Amino acid sequence: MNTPLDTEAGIPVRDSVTPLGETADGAGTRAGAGLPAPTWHRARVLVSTPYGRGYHFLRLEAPSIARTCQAGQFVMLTAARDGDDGPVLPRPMAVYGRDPRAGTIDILLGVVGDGTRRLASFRPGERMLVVGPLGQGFRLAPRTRRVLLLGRGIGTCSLTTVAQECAGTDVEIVAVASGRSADRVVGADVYRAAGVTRLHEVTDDTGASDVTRLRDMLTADLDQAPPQQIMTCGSERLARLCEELGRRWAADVQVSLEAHMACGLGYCHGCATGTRSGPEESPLICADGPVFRLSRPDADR
Amino acid sequence: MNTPLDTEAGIPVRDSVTPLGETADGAGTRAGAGLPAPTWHRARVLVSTPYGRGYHFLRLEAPSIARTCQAGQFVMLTAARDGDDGPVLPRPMAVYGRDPRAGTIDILLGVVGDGTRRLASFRPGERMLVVGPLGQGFRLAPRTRRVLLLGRGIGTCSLTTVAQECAGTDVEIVAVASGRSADRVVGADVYRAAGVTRLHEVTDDTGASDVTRLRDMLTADLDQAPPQQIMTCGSERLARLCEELGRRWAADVQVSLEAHMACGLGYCHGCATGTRSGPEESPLICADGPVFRLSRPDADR
Amino acid sequence: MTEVQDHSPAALDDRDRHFADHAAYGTDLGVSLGALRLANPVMPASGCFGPELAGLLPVHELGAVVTKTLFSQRRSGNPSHRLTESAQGMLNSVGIPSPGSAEFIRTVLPRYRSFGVPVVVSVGGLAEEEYLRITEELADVRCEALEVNVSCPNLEHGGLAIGTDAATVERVVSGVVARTSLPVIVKLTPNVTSIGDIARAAEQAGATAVTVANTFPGMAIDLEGRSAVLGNGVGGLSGPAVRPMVLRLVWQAAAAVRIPVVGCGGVSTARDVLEFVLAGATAVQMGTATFTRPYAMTQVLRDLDALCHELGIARLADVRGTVRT
Amino acid sequence: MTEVQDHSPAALDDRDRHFADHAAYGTDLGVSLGALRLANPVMPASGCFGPELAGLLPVHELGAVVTKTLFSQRRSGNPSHRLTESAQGMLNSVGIPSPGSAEFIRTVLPRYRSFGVPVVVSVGGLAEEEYLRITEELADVRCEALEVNVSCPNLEHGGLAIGTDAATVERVVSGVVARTSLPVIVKLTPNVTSIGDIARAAEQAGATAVTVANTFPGMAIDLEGRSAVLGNGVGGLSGPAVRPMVLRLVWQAAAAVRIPVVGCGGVSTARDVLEFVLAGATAVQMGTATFTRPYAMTQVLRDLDALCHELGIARLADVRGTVRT
Ligand SMILES: Cc1cc2nc3c(=O)[nH]c(=O)nc-3n(C[C@H](O)[C@H](O)[C@H](O)COP(=O)(O)OP(=O)(O)OC[C@H]3O[C@@H](n4cnc5c(N)ncnc54)[C@H](O)[C@@H]3O)c2cc1C
Ligand SMILES: Cc1cc2nc3c(=O)[nH]c(=O)nc-3n(C[C@H](O)[C@H](O)[C@H](O)COP(=O)(O)OP(=O)(O)OC[C@H]3O[C@@H](n4cnc5c(N)ncnc54)[C@H](O)[C@@H]3O)c2cc1C
Ligand SMILES: Cc1cc2nc3c(=O)[nH]c(=O)nc-3n(C[C@H](O)[C@H](O)[C@H](O)COP(=O)(O)O)c2cc1C
Ligand SMILES: Cc1cc2nc3c(=O)[nH]c(=O)nc-3n(C[C@H](O)[C@H](O)[C@H](O)COP(=O)(O)O)c2cc1C
Ligand code: FES
Ligand code: FES
Repeated sequence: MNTPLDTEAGIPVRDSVTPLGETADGAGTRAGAGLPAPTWHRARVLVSTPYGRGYHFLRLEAPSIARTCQAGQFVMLTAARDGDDGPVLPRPMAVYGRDPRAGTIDILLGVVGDGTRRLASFRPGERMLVVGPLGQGFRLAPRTRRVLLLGRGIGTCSLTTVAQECAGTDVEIVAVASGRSADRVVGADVYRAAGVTRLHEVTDDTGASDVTRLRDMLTADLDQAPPQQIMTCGSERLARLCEELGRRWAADVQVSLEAHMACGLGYCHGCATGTRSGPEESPLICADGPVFRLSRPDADR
Repeated sequence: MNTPLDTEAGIPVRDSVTPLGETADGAGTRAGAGLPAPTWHRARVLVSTPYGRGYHFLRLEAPSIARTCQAGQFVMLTAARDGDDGPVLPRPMAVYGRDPRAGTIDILLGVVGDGTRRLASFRPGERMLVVGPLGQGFRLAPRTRRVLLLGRGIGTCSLTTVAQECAGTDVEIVAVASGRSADRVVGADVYRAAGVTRLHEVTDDTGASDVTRLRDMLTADLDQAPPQQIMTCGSERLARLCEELGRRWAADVQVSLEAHMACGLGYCHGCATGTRSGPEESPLICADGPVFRLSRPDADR
Repeated sequence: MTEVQDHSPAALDDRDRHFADHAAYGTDLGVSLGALRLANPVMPASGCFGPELAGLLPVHELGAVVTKTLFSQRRSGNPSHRLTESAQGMLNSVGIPSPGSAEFIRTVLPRYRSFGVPVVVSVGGLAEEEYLRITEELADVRCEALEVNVSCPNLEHGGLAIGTDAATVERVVSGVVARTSLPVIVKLTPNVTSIGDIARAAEQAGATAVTVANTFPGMAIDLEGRSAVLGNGVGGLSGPAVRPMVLRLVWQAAAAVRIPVVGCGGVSTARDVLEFVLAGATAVQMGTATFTRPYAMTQVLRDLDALCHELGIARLADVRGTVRT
Repeated sequence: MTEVQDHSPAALDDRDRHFADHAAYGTDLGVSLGALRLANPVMPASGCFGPELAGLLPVHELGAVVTKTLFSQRRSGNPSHRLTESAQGMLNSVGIPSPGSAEFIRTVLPRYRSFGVPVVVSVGGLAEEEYLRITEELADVRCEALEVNVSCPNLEHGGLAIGTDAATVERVVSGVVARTSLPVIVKLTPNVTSIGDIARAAEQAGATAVTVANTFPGMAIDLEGRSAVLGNGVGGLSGPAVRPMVLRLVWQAAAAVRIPVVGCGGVSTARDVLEFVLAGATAVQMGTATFTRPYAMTQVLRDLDALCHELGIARLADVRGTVRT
């Protein structure tokens, strides 16, 4: 399957996570009180344009979603036009940027299969069904003063709204945007507009995206004043690095996961992370996530 | 189903026809020697534009078909774009006009369902798969000096190439283009460009398309110098009128029929006209037609 | 961030407009499944609906709501991937995770009841005995009907669905009917040589209605990984792709039994609903269409009213089973 | 009208270019159905190919050609409409018109032979005895295999297809095998509870291979006319819509028997072919895809060569049945 997550041997990240809302007694607090109620728009497409290599940028008029969406939440985009055939399942997409005043949300999509190809074929003026905001976004702790955002490829799209949310506050953002090549690195524009403290764009071409080099760079950079929170998306290897850095700095680590989805709302049970031992269903990525706390089951934290 | 053919009680026209190529001994001469071999183009769309009420005009770059297509033959247009979902069956469409020098064919389509809607959505520059020329077209007898063309609605599209073929020859064309309303009458532009002798545009609005009035008009007009051949498409009622006029004038009557088609070539057996009594399959509209000789089984001719 | 407070009409969500909109032509869409009267024939398919949809469509307008299949015991469901897509269809191998009956009665059912429309509780089991147990556990529970999902694999008999054998269906359904005072709808599997035989077995056993049908077995392969896409290997196909097959099953089942048939499979438009009704269905369930568009069911209700008007149908029930073949 | 004689390269048809094009990576696509060696796994599905296609694709590149099902006697087929469409699929109720065996041998078969690739003659009947008769009538005829279409309605037994009953399949196939020296492929109907049982019956009876599968029963309704679209009421569903179901049937059949399985249903791309092969198919047949694009089969052959190269598959046969589940 097409997944922006790198895979590696060992326990997948999806089996090492716990829901953000999970309380000590294990009872989930899905659909927590603080979450905006999802709605839908047959949103007018305002901008639809290719972006970098194999990406596509969409700006949609979706006022209610633009107003309430929290960082790291996502939407479901229906690729079938009204009255026309098309994929029966909508596509989950992170909100890459939003403008609550203009009532718009931005989506950056990697064109990988039939659904994303169709989404990219929408022309300005057409209407696209968008349902959201959905899921548990990234949680910024009240005492956090510095956040490290570590995204790879299209995964960076889940992190950009964290920077938007922190713009103009006293929370400092250090962002790493990784990608295979310069035209595969996304997010720089949003990060810059949000005034992040430091932005590292690293690519495989130059070797700068290598985990060891990244670790060296980040520890050199941040050991003096480490972040209280680390947020990541788009790569198993990066997620493991974040876990390690989290232990090093005693920082909270949150990761945004992906799964094939049908409803995005928690009722179809299509997106469970994995099989927990025992009769209890494992967390649902759409409703208990997509953002989870990352902690190895074998780790002591 | 959407069919441009009016229906009326009584034996359907499709059960009253015989293949043009059928010889005295009953052995069909399908794929007669004179027919051009079908080919296909992934044809560039040159023009794609709405036309009248609910019609759409396409000009396709299909040099071989433009060169060899005979009057009344048709093509199959695939509405699915390459690599995209779409209807699995292509749509049979008459060649409305052709320009052998420019290598183009024109199609006029009535937008009635999913397939024709998709065909109409092709933009100039896109490529559309077109297979043709197909079927047995209208046969102009060597001694014919005058032809009456009687078309209704989109059915007129099958007749226009007869006029094109006769342009610059000594064959005189009298054409009737009938339709519900003025914006539902097609063909006038091609007929005029082909220099037809007389063109009657008749509509239901004004009552001029009524069969009785048409009969009166045509007999008044042509009884003095009747046509040797009558060709019709698009209406059961008009076909019956043609049959009557054919008897009156001892003229040969040819009718173009429609059927749901899959192959358009005669191998899928999907388009048989009806069930003949006996074990013999009834004629195939794509290969034995779409143009047939019209003769009531109970008539003596 | 500043909250934008804009109450001008333009700021109304499409969702708000959909809630405000109403059927306009007064077509009588009411139908009956035995003693159970429904205001209209549209309800969700089991597993394709949840209280989570409350804000996205006016659920109270539906003919009924149907729960995900409930097992007596808590179950975790299948490994991922549980979903994938195909041409105009989807495959699922969710595998019926279940909170178990106690938790269901305590926390889930009340949320379904809150919509104010009839609640159909779908029940399942992995052995004949489990169907009887769950029925007993639901004996004192307030709901309007049970839907017996006989497509679950029969673990006592090699995993073929219980619903593939007429005698087993008759035994299970008789047992359920004997243990409840509620109308019992039996949801059949399409994966059988003759749907009529199984429908008759359900009727014989006292079923109030049959739902035709559950998903069709299917498979998807990930070429790059050279493995099945679904964690479970195979899954159930649903969506528009299956509609012509389901339409024919509905037609066959309606010809085989006198009890009402609930059509289920690929319905996504009002035209689809009417086609199912002409083929003999009394009501329909919609599943996959809700994923494509969460408001699909209530949109279909409005469109159905208009379509019936256009075709001169004043009472939907009048045209049931009237298709000429 | 003046003939335009333009022989510049630009005047080449896309068709001409397709004929001139060739597979470039040298993947070994050869497969065997018993003793029958095919240069590659792609052949048409019965009823979806004819010599009329000669000019539209390089037929001589195909693994084999398959005729429309032949009956002993001349038959006229079903009333119109015989075709309609559905979501990513089509329904046909052509009903197997047939020229009868004498006319077939005289005028049709020679046209198939002219392509220079193995010819598979599909045979059918409306009673067990008719299968035996047609086999005898073809005894001296030059072709490379018979495909026994057991999806025909058994008029002796209420019209259910012969292929729905394992015992009947075993009898019919044994009879055919006893009367011919040719490889016998048995084309199964998917409309059964367990395809494995029927495949085993065919194997038991001496079949060389099984084709999985024929069309799925379906129906379409014309709302305005309140009637079935197809003259025959019901028809067979084919095309991409059925692919996930057929993939699973191929996988099941391949697990049930040792003889080769020929996959048939919804194949339209090289990826589809490779998925079928991973699931256990030795070869594939393509039907509906040829209607969508007449050159689909040879396009798939070129794409398959390239796809195998891309995925590091040097010999197609090496990956057969290797899907992990
Ligand atoms: C919470 C969340 C946020 C996401 N944000 C973004 C984003 O901002 N930009 C972006 O480009 N992509 C994002 N994705 C991934 C995106 O949903 C998939 O790339 C997309 O669904 C692929 O669709 P397709 O039809 O092009 O691919 P296909 O492979 O043809 O899809 C087949 C089926 O598999 C599903 N599928 C395939 N890959 C994925 C995947 N990685 N995740 C989920 N479902 C998948 C599809 O939805 C579809 O149902 C996100 C996924 C999730 C779960
Ligand atoms: C020889 C021939 C020439 C034709 N020439 C023209 C023309 O020049 N312009 C034009 O607008 N139309 C023409 N038609 C009719 C045209 O093919 C149909 O209107 C078209 O196929 C409808 O497709 P749809 O998807 O929009 O409709 P839908 O009703 O959605 O189609 C569903 C299925 O039924 C078939 N179908 C429905 N109506 C017809 C029909 N009347 N004839 C054949 N198949 C049908 C479709 O091909 C499709 O397979 C011609 C038909 C034939 C047989
Ligand atoms: C994700 C998903 C979960 C399902 N869960 C159940 C279930 O728990 N019980 C059941 O009887 N059917 C279940 N089904 C089958 C549906 O109820 C329905 O029969 C099928 O999807 C066909 O209808 P559709 O084409 O409208 O989706 C499920 C289907 C899907 C797609
Ligand atoms: C128009 C048409 C005619 C068919 N005729 C036959 C036939 O004569 N014999 C047969 O065994 N199968 C016949 N079939 C079934 C096909 O051979 C094939 O099994 C089916 O179409 C599925 O493959 P596809 O999805 O690639 O089309 C026919 C199918 C179609 C669409
Ligand atoms: S996508 Fe439906 S429960 Fe998560
Ligand atoms: S359309 Fe295939 S035989 Fe006429």
